[in-house]
Amino acid sequence: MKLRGDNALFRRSELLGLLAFATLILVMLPAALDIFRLNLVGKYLTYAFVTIGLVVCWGYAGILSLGQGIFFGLGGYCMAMFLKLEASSVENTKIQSTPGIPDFMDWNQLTALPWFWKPFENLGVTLAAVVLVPTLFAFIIGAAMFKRRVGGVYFAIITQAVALILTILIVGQQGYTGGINGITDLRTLKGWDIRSDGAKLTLYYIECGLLLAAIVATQLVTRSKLGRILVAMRDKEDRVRFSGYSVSSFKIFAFCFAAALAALGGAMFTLQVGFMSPSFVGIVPSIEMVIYTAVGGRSSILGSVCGALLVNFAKTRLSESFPELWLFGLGALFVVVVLSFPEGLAGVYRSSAPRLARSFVAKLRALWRTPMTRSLDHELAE
Amino acid sequence: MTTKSGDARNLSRRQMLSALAATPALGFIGRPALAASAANTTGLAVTDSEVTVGILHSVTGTMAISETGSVEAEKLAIEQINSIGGVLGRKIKFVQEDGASDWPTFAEKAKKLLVNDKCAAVFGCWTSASRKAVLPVFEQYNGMLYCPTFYEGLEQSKNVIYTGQEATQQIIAGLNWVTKQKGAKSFYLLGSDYIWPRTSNKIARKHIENVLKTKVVGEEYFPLGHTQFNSVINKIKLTKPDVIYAIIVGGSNVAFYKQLKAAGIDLSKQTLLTISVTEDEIDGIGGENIAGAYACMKYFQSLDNANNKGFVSAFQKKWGDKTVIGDVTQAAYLGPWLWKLTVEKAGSFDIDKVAAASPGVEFKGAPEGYVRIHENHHLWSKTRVGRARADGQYEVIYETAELVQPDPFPKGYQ
Amino acid sequence: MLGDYSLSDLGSIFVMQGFAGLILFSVFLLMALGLAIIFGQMGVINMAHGEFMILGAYMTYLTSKLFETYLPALFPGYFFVAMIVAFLAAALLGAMVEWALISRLYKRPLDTMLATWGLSLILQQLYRSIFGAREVGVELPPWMLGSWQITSTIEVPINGMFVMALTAVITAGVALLIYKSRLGRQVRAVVQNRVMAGAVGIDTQKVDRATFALGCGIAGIAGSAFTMVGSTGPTAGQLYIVDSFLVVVFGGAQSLIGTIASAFTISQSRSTLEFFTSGSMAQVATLIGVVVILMLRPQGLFATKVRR
Amino acid sequence: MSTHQDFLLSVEALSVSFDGFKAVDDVSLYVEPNEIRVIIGPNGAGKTTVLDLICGKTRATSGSIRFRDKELTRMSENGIVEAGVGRKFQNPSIYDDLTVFENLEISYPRGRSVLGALLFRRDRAVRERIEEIAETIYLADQLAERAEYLSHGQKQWLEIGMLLIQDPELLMLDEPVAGMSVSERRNTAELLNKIIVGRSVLVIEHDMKFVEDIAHRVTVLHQGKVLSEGSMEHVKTDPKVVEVYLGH
Repeated sequence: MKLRGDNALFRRSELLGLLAFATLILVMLPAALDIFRLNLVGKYLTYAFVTIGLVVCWGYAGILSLGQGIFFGLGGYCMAMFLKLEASSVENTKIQSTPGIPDFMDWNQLTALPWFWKPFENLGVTLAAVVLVPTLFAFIIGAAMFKRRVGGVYFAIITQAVALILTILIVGQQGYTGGINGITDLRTLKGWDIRSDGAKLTLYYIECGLLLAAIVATQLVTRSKLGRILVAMRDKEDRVRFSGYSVSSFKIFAFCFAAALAALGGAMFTLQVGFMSPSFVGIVPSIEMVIYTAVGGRSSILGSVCGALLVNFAKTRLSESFPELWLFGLGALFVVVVLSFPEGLAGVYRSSAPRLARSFVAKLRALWRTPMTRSLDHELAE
Repeated sequence: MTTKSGDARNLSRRQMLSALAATPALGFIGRPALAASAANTTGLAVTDSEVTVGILHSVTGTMAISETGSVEAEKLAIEQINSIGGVLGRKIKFVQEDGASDWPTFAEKAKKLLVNDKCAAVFGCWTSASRKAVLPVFEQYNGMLYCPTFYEGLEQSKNVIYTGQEATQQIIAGLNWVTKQKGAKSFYLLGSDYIWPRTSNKIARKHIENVLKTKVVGEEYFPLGHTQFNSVINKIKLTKPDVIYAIIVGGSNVAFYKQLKAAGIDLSKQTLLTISVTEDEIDGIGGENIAGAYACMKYFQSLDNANNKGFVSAFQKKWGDKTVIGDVTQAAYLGPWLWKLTVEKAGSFDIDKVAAASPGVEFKGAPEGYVRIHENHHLWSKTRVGRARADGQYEVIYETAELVQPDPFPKGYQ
Repeated sequence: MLGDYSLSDLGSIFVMQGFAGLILFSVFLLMALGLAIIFGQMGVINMAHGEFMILGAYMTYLTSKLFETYLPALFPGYFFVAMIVAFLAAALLGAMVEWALISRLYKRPLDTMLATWGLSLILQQLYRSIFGAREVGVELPPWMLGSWQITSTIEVPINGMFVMALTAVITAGVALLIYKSRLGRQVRAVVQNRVMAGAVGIDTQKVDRATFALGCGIAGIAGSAFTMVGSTGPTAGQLYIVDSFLVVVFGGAQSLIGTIASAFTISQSRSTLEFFTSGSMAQVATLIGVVVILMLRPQGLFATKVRR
Repeated sequence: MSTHQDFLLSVEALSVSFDGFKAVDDVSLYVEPNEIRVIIGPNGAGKTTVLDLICGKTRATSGSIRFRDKELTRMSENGIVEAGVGRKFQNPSIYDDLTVFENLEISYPRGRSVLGALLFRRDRAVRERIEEIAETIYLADQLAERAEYLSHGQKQWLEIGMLLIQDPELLMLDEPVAGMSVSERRNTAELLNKIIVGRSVLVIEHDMKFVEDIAHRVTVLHQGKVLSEGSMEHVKTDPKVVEVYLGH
């Protein structure tokens, strides 16, 4: 019976898409681009983690978060704290009045490492913190909001306010956080120079691996009954509630899941770009990440990844070619996508792909039937 | 707008040619002074007739307000240098990138300028945050950055020439002056909440308390973009400081000075000293709102000397006669000139040679007057105090007798 | 910290702080009013609200230049003309935006947010291309500058009073319009049940357009008024957007009284906290307070309790 | 009359007010196991609010709702469902974006926790149960169809099916035949007659013919208060009822 096929993790078209995407990022891009451009792609892909999370949280569960930058930033900061401590060895910071602490602390007259920096001397703890700290934070926000049934626009605006609060705090507490400059000049990971071209390439592949794993994990979630409950909740929250589900728990899960992915992206960002700054925590990047998702298709995992890639690619190209006018193009892109393609690129693909495929197959078939005569005719005609 | 560097094939052919001509060409002065292979041994975008540099500022986003002037100044300087024959006989060609007021974008574009475009020098950055973001890039890929903004100090790099003043140059002279001239005994420190105002105020406080032996009666910070200052103005009224010391930046300035004026604080009676309001900012604030305030920096548009007159008229001819020129704009103008002088002193575009040749390079034609690059890659410069007039210009009322030594890691102020 | 001051000092500071709070209240209310109409009444999330305000500010700038050049004698009064120009320009742009964008998105309210964000990028770049990246200085007529000396220590800024008066007038106007006028009734009818309103003969399209244009127009006036206290640059609008939304949401989106009360609460607490702590901490503390209260009362301060 | 312990549901002195308006005012109601109780009353009488209060959608201002030995007024909505109370809404409340199969699956009483939902497998037992229910609600052929494309009547049936799969002890139906065509109504009545076996049912309905067909007892609400209660015959002849309701 045809319903049985629904238990498979990927539909055939999705599997093909994923394979094509994997080939693109693992084979084609590394072959075609120099390390500088590849590193840029690596940077774009860090946003893809966020957009995948948004697909679950927004596309499936209908929770619009305008604060994903919070989690991206927290994940990135956790990673950056570890790297900064490693870069601030007593040897490297001899000229400071207190050697062995990060330079910005020294400038702000701190003489000892603050307690919350201490755990980040350990890589294992750091890696755990990268995911756990943002997820825990998301849990607290989510539990507070969803238990009280805050939703829709209200939730979106509250997440914005939280992003703003966090930005002001990070900027204001510069002795502890590096302030508006962020945490810069990160060099090595356990002695491994992350700035070298070789390291960039390795990091790129690690990121691709993580991203593909994230895509599969997200597919597992969305293809499970949980994914269907999220969709059901988006449509008829009360019906789900009165079917015996704790709606708030499911919302908290979706929000935390998205936060964890965003945090992973943030950590990869820090590793690839070599610093982290409060400009990722704020409102503007958070909204932009939502827009990447919208452009790619809010209910398509792969679509959203492509959205992140394409918008950022467009941003880079437009700003390189038209440094003073590129915002027109970007703004227009958002407006047009929202107006004309509510399901984003994935929607366009879904509606036109079958037709294209059919005509392609038809052509192939026609070609197959009369291969010789056709090509002969062709040659004769010439 | 993007330009391509000479491609590899051309280069190798040119290398062959220049190898043939190498020996006789060495002593020859004229065009081209040096073959590309001799003047550039590290693969920079230098041909026999052209050298490519980068301009990296924000032309979009919140910082575009401030950085526009720097872009204009750098373009003017490049144009002028080209009109007198370029650098080592080569015309300067520039690639402009937009930092978009976003620090990671700065890092990305810096990398692009160095790795892709192989720029021989980059003129750019404004905020400390953007400079901190690009600094590792310049150090890793061995580029040369000329950064125009007055800043908090605590930094020094082989790969950066700081054409703006570091904090002590700007702060100490001004505080000394206001103490001596106005008999100031108490100060109220204000700032936008980020690293430059905080560090500058830290230096100011140390100087006020430890050297001048007077006191600080208040210190306040506001988020960037803050527009409501009535509460702090009331606090100022309450504490009645002799001097309001303000390091507020960007759009907040406009709100601050308008509200100050509206609250009845008359700047002709109340001394206010700022290190963050240039003529550029006054344009937005409105001269009538800030008239009477004192600013302490190294350059004012109204400086009365021949260099400056020529600079101002050239600038206004190119960018419109209403355009004003602030301290940072002038410092940005120094960048290409200092680079040209350094390259010619080194006889090479090589970054290492340029970096090594930088200390001691003098620029006598600077609008601000004579400047010289210090060992620490900052500039020796004079510090001046100006008084804002209602027409948006400063009247220069004091300047240090000697050049002030740059001291990015000041002992006793950290 | 108050121990160092004399009693009379404290008294006058108390009064002046009160005024500072009131001015901030007017500023918040003025910037939230347009949004209260657009978001509260129509449910449209207009992220370009700040850019509409800046349009008003630029119009004021242009008007001032025009008067300066052609009608210097009338310069003292130009501000009133400027506000009308600002209102018309913003309302016109609003109507155009409603026609081109918003009208296609009534079924997807959250998407209005994304589209208007794109719009805000475009408008920012437009301002930058037309007026330059630098801030423009709007010159005020002399009578608006300075302050009104009540006692030797108590002074009240005149432009602050002006903003307060303006806010009062516009708030009253909006209240009349929403609760007493035909348009107001129609707007409420359309918001509550679009199909039904259409069925009983309300031209919903016209009502939508008029409402949106009105909200934008008020944003324009707010922007015009803000040239007195703030800066006018291409990106200045972004400064206002979060505060505006918080005021409207905190008050309970549909209630005008709520918006007023919430602007009052937020401004007073911010202004008081600013006096006792620093600007940054005051903003953080106020935001946290708003978030916590919204958590406890998700519908805002003044939402009516109904069977959900 | 039976003792207190025998009631499946005892609503006592239940009140709720919205901004001072008493929508439900001191209502008491006792439902026995296997009883079919119909609540009637004019618009605004508080019928739907009573159901809302029982299933936890609205919180009572005062009073108690006991379901077997549990006090529902203090329980979460999903806790109430798990205790065995099912609720159908007035407008068909189904998930448009999911297929009929998936709609039913979500109501299948297993894997209701986050982890449970994540690990839920669509095994044989689940599939068979869903197919069985689909058969009952006349939707066996539409299992793979998106619920959005069903007719109004089919949507009502689907929602009934979603309740059925939960197998609740107390089933609450809000106007199950409203807006149906004559033939749909006949089918629905038949369906209801099938599913009400072996459980207690609380129905709100306006259609008097339908009420007479199924009701064991009838409660008449008026202005938030119980006006009359008893068999259909009793209620029909109660002069108070005739005056406010049937008389019109």
